[in-house]
Amino acid sequence: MPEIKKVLVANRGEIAIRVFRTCRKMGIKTVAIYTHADRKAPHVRYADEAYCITDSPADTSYLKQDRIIDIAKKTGAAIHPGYGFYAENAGFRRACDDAGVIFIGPSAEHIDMMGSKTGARAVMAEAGVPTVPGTKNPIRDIEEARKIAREIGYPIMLKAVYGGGGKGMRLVHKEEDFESSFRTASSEALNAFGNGDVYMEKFIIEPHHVEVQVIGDMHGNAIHLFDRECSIQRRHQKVIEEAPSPFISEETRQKMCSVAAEAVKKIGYFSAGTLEFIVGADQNFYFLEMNTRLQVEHPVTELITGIDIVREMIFVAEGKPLNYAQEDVQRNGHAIECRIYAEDPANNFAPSPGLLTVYQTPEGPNVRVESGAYQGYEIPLYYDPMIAKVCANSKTRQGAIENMKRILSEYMVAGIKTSIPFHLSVLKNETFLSGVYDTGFIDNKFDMEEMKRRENEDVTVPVIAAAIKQLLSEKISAARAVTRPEVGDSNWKRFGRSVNFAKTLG
Amino acid sequence: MPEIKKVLVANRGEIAIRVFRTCRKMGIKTVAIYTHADRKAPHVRYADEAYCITDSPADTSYLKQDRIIDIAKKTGAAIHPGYGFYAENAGFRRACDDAGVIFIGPSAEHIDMMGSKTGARAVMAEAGVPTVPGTKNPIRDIEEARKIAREIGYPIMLKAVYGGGGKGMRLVHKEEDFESSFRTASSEALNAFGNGDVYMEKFIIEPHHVEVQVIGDMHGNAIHLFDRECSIQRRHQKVIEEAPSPFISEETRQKMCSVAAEAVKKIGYFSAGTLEFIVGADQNFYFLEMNTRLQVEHPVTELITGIDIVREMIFVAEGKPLNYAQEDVQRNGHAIECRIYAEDPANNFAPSPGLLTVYQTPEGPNVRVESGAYQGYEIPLYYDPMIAKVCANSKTRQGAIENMKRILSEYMVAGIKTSIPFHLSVLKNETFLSGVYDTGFIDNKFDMEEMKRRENEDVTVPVIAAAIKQLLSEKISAARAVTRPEVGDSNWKRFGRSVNFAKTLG
Amino acid sequence: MAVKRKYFANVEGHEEELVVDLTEVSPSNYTVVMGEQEYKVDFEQINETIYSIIINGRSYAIDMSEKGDKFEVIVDGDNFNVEILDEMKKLMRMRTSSTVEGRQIIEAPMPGYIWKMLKEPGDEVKAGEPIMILVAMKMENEIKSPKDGVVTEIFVKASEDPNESTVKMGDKLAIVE
Amino acid sequence: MAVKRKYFANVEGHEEELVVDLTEVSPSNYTVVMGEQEYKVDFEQINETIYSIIINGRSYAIDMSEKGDKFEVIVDGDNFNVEILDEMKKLMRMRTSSTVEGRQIIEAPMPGYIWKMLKEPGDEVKAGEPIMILVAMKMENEIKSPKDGVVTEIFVKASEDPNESTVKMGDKLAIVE
Repeated sequence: MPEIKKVLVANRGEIAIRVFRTCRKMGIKTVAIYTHADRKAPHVRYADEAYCITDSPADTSYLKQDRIIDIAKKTGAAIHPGYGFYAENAGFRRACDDAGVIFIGPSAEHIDMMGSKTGARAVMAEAGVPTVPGTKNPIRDIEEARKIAREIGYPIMLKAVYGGGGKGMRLVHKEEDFESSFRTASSEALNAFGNGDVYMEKFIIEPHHVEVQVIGDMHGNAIHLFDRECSIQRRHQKVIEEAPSPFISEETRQKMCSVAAEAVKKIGYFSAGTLEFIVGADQNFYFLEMNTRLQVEHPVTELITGIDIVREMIFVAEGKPLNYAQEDVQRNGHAIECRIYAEDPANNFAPSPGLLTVYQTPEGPNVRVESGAYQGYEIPLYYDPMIAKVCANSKTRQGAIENMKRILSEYMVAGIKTSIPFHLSVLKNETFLSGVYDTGFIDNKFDMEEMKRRENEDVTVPVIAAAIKQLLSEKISAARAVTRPEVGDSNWKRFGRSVNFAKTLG
Repeated sequence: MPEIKKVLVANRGEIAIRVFRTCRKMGIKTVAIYTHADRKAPHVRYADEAYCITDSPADTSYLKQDRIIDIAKKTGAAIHPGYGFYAENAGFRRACDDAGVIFIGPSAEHIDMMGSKTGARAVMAEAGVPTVPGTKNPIRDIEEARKIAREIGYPIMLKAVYGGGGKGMRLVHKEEDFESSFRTASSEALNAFGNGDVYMEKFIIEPHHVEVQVIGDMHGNAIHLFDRECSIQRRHQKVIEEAPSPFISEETRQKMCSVAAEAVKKIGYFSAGTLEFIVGADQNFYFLEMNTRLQVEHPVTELITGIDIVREMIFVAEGKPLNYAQEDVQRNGHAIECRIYAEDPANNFAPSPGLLTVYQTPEGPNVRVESGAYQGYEIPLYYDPMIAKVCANSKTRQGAIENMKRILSEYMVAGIKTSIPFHLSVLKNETFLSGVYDTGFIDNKFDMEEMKRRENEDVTVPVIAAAIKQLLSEKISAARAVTRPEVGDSNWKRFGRSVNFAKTLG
Repeated sequence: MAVKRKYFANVEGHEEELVVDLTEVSPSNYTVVMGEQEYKVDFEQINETIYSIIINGRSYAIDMSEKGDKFEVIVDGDNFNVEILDEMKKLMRMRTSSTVEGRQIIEAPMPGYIWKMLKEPGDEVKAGEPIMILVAMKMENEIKSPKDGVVTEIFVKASEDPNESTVKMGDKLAIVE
Repeated sequence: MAVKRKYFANVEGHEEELVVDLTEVSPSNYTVVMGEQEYKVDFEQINETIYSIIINGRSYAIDMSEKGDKFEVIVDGDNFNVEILDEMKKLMRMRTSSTVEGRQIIEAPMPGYIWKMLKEPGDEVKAGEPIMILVAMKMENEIKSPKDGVVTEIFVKASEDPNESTVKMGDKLAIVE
């Protein structure tokens, strides 16, 4: 593989800039792509070269495979896909290969392999990674099924093979309920879907979403970079992540991380990837799926290991061996990431695009900000509402939380609403502070109303501020009126005229 | 000592904010003081309370001892002096004690003790710290002097007791030159100052300025937090610092740091302090002076040790023991600080105050920015021109330098000139990159002209940019001319009128 | 000569109307009397929407936007909607406020584009029934009728091409009567 | 209809005058011909002084300030002073440039305040001799005469109180003839 001297990021916003930062540090030239709508996005200016991939402002899509690969070919750049868009797209990867363009990511085969959840689970089970116990085959013999259920361990979930929407599902807590639950589930399924087939799966109590960062090279080396806790989710989207997980025990961590690294080595995976696990209250963990890309939340891992994952991805894509053996990877302290969205948390997280009239990112110690915005930037309507990621780190989890509070208190954004107040509420939540929270956190442990409630009900300060502002505005209008040529006109006439003017505008 | 619940910082700008940051993290309330000229400075908004200490805009001084202590008393705040102003002022410390206000810093006795350089050297010599060998007594007996010179070791420097400006000074490289050098120095001194007395001191070849951060508590504990290299100085002012020193050997570091911690313990010093050493090319080190305050460059030490020095100072002032024993202090990686001044490096570092029309601080990994400015801020004329400190860290020195280049390349400042181009030149300088540079670096190893020289002599880009801007400006004026009521007037008449208007304004 | 004003302040979610006696002592320095309390206020604008306000020594960095007589003020993360009226405006407001009840103007709650139109002028609608769909940042948002009634006017066109149907926050979308 | 302009550009420190043929293709898109070369330029203003300029695919974030026909342009840390004239202005410049030689207006090289006055109107000065002292950020800066001559006018007053003698960058300080 030739050396990579230029990198095109087939992406936008903060992740494009994040990849460019590593390139700039390494002395690698950078290429940005952009749509008409994104002409003023900061990644366009950050790169050494920039190419528009749309023909008109009406087209806001970044999915321009041929054009992107063509630009990479012409400029002599390798392609980093970021996350989303062409990340985890085996077809794009193959097209790069066909065009002789280096793709900074895993092979098409591995992307395909992990693209199907059931396929991925089969491969990982084969490679020795535990998956959620159960059987996908319909239950035919109740005695046989009862025996399997006993092996899996209660509680178990019965699910209709052709089901959906909660119909034909039954949670079974103990063996004596098994038979009756099976009968009702099966009959419900028959009535609802015309087929009574039912299968069973272990039911995970208080499930945690914990993932393991891995990276492999083309020489058969693969290591893990420890775990991340990602259980704080809203509408199945992660909003706060931390490394390491405060919930899992050292023993679980050791097992989970090494089983992940071993499996990755076994399947010959190279570049960065993430194994997502579901972990029960009992610390048992089960493989869910593998993401064959750089994750949004990779910075928390970088903060606790000191390893630049993008840099390693570039080396691996050049065919070089990893710079680290497993024993070189040390954990150091704790890191938390808050995703800052252009959303109004007090209004059911409605999108809040618009012009950033004020944008000051936090400074000081133990901060990492990856942002795709600047003062004066108009956040476009057409893309993901995440405008920045903010990370805090410290020696301890408590220190990282204290730092994050300080950091978010310095983040000044005006012109749009952001999810910052939501994050500040989570950082004060007792369940969050305890470190033992599961994916039901927002639904069960977090009070949305609490967030909207004011810290301070006293209206003195806002009233004084508004009154003075009103006085100043009156003085400005008065001064303007005096300098107008139409001073002689009566107020009523002038009022009438401005109304007419407004109408012709409308 | 009672618990500290509120802190007044008797300072301004970045250091006030830096102290407030730690307070905010610790849940301690904060009090800012400000002059009329500093009403819009960012530290005023960062604090929970703010008090003006001047009576009119004409008074720009922060030296208002009685008023400051009075505010601290009324608000129930302890005082942190920052650096400069009342830091290292024993009188101020005593006044705090008399008023019953906690001072977050060392005792008045220790401030006094270190206030005189000769006194400090005597105390430190007594405590076992090496000082520059020599004798302050005038040489009377040449034979005796020759003997002492032999003990000190050549080269030695002869200096006029009442001298200055280089007169009556002689550098002596070997013993056979001693007598003649002494005679010429003495006679020169007699002619110049009316007194021929001459003393001698060891001459340090290629001197390095290396300092050791220490901190002690009121219980007799004292530790060091390793060393900093501060040899890059301009007009005797530090501009770039790094931790640890790339020049001293591990053996020297071990000796220097432990001798410093031991001495501090011996004299019973508490709070943060710094021992400045001069280190020769031969790795021998000699105590110069002790700073009894928080230094500008303390963040590099915080970055490599993970210890918040301000937090420890607050604990110590509360009478608590240090949170760390010496063996808890681990070095981790390398950190560099660049001081960003409002100065024009291409114009002999002339001050460049003014309005910050654009101010975007760098983001991403491995950055620490402590700044006292914001977009829209007008940097006042009356204070120190340092507007920010930027730190970069990494596992290795080379990594920290690469990070710093990336970081400075993202720093966007318009409206004033800054020292950023100077820093970027130093970061490319071969002597700097080698890690072996002494206090003569800027004079001997750095080419000021090199810095002014352009990276790129091609004028295509600036000419195209300016031409398009000219076209746009012409279009705007044309549009304005069309909408004017006086379209009928001849250009000449209009020109005449605007000149008259300008005159009445003047 | 000191400038003086008497204002009436209403804060959304608070029943009581506050009377504010405001005196400009010098540029950027004010005395405010509210209820029994007197406040010394130092008021400075920092940039487009950020103000530094020091009230009896307490320092606030507040974010404030003005829309006519209404002010959105954010203090330490808390959001307040404040209306400030002088005596004249207060009188006018009392006279007119009771007449517009039956007619509801629907405004865009956020910037976006109108992706789909579900009703036409003349259609009957129930309260809560969607009239159109506004898309912002890939998310669909139903624009619902605030009351039972008839859609009398629609001010916007729907289009799948965002450029043909972009709306700003506060743009009039429709009227239900 | 495409807007076209022919400009003459002079860059400080460069002898050669450049001829720039500029065509506005569409808002923010330009074609520039200089020498034998043609450049496709995409030009966008980002904020007060930062511009994003893409020239034949190369992306630049430049800082540009305008003073009349002079532009200070910073590209990748390099500073350029560029003067852009059209044919008319170029002609006028050629006619007048030779007449102002003898009279030198001294302007403030930085903002600060005039702390001390060393000369009075009527005094003779040598080139390099200080006329007054301007203090900025605690540092004294001598304002020197650019030539041998006589101080004919002084526009500022000195004072130790900064508020009474503040000057902005570019303020006229004195004239030496």
